[in-house]
Amino acid sequence: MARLGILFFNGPYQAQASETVIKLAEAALDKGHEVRIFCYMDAVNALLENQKQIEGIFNIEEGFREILNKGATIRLCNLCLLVRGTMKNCLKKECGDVKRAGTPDLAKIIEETDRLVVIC
Amino acid sequence: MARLGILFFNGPYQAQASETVIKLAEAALDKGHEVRIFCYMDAVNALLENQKQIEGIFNIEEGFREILNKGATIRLCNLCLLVRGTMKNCLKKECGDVKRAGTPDLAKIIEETDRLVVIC
Amino acid sequence: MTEEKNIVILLRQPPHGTLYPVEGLRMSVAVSADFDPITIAINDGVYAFLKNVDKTMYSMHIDFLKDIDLDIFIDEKSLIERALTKNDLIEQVEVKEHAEILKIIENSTVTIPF
Amino acid sequence: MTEEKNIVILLRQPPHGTLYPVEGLRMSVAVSADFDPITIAINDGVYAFLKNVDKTMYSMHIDFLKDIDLDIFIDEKSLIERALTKNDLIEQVEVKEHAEILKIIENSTVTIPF
Amino acid sequence: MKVGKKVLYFITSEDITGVELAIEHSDEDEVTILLLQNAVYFANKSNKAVSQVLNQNKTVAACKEHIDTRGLSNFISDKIKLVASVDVVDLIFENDTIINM
Amino acid sequence: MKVGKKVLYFITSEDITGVELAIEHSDEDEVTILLLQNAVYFANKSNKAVSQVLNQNKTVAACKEHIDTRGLSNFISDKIKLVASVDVVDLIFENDTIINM
Repeated sequence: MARLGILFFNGPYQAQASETVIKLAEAALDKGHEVRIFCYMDAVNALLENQKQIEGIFNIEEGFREILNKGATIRLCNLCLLVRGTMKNCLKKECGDVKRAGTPDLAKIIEETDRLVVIC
Repeated sequence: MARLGILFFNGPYQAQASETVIKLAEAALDKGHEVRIFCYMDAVNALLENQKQIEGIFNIEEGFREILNKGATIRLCNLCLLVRGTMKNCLKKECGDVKRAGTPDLAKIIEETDRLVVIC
Repeated sequence: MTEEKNIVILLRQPPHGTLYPVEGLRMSVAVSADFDPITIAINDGVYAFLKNVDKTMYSMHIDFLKDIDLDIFIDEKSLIERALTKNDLIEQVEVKEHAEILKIIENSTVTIPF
Repeated sequence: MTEEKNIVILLRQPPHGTLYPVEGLRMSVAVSADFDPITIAINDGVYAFLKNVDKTMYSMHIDFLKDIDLDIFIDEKSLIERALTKNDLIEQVEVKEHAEILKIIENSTVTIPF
Repeated sequence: MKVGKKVLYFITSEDITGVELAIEHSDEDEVTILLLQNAVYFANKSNKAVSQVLNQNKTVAACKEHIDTRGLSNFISDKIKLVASVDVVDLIFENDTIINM
Repeated sequence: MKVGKKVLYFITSEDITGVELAIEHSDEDEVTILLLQNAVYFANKSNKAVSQVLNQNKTVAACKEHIDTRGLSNFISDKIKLVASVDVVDLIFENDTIINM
């Protein structure tokens, strides 16, 4: 039982980062670890609702719903959402422990986890 | 009087592309040229509504509103919007000639413009 | 409309990790309705055509382009730099010397990089 | 909570064209509430600290870090590769030999690259 | 093949390949390389590919605003032509062919 | 300074700098380089930096799924340790320090 922090920067689909984050988080959760994720810059858009399921494409929204369901904690950079106009379209509390946060929350994640990995 | 086609791939803020597109389009429109823009991949998110004005940051939404106002034509890759879950949050017809389109519309832009530039 | 345009779709990024090559091939397919685009892979773009790479997202685009007799060319120099050979690649592509690749790009009207 | 952690914020991308260095410096400021992060510029990241670069988006972060006595180190090797010298940079940063930069990174608990 | 057409390498990405292709571009054409966005860093005097192009009969231009924002004007060769943002449009239409990179 | 700590270079970007830093990393530590995403292309036998690390007393690992998806298994050195996606987690916790790149 250890605590894993994950930070990433990229939005969904264009880059592999969000898929890697989901798979790594899932593996950690399945092994009984705690997972805390911080979405910075474009990464906040990985948590948008209504990402359409398209055959052959790994659905990022579903992936995040699943790891939230398994207990992952997800924090979204507030300012990053604001500037991108995507504040109102993120996954809601009903999906799990996902909420908007400031950069100091990343400091908290670094402090309270045993390892922090960054997925570029 | 010539016709300029512009294609780009990147979303707003993370990369400079959308700002470059706006400035190039504006310069072309001011010189009396016609401008047709195709937003592919993450670039579709450059046209989202409610991008908050933050001091020191060039507001991409405002920039696109301005060039639409000056007569630019903007086409947004339909599938790219769908998969990202941002279909319903784009600038509306009232802002100018902006609409969803398929990739064949880029072929049309290539055919009907004198030069095509790609902003990476 | 205007004079005939030569379109080159240039794939320069690796096939996974980003959506670029997939979207580039989708673009080749799309413009093939109005033009005869030439698809060229250089640099890490050549990795998209390895025999064993997962092509789920783009094999239909390759098949489509071949069905309508459009060319997919691979830059030999990029292959050599990566210690790859023609035999490592799928049959639907054609390896060309760097000088020939350059000539095709030089003669294009529009080059679209992915 | 746990033992003291050494945080290194690594700026490796140029200051304009992407938001990475701006966001990296913002992160240095943010974690400075709980840690003493060291900010290091390598590769094109060193361009962020040229005297004449437009720092509108991040000069307040540099000032903040200096006000609370946190270090911003510049990799000398990266400078030399770009034909730049110490004199081309603002005063708030300190140029360090590559070996020293390596040592700091080696001794970090967490390195966050931007 | 038309001889003597005007070709513009329109380079907006941090990928030196566009400059390398331009180096090998046939002398029969009139070649201009335009550097924009982070590609303007290639204009740094220490860049070998751009130095090589400057020694050929080719023009290297860079977007002035993008150079200025980055504070690079003291670090680039005098041979590089600075083009104001608004004049990039003219350069695009003056050339017959655009090679985007 | 603790001697002999275990350090993981966790490389997920297409930037070879992480590998280059690892080459120069002190011998006192036990160094592992883990390549993920497009960084797995560095595992190609023709890559000089990775070959150099393999000749040092350091471990180079790559995410198996990311190698397989890219069809690279025939093109990488036998000395590279393939790590299943689910086991990446264990590697992270086995090391004392993570250098993300």
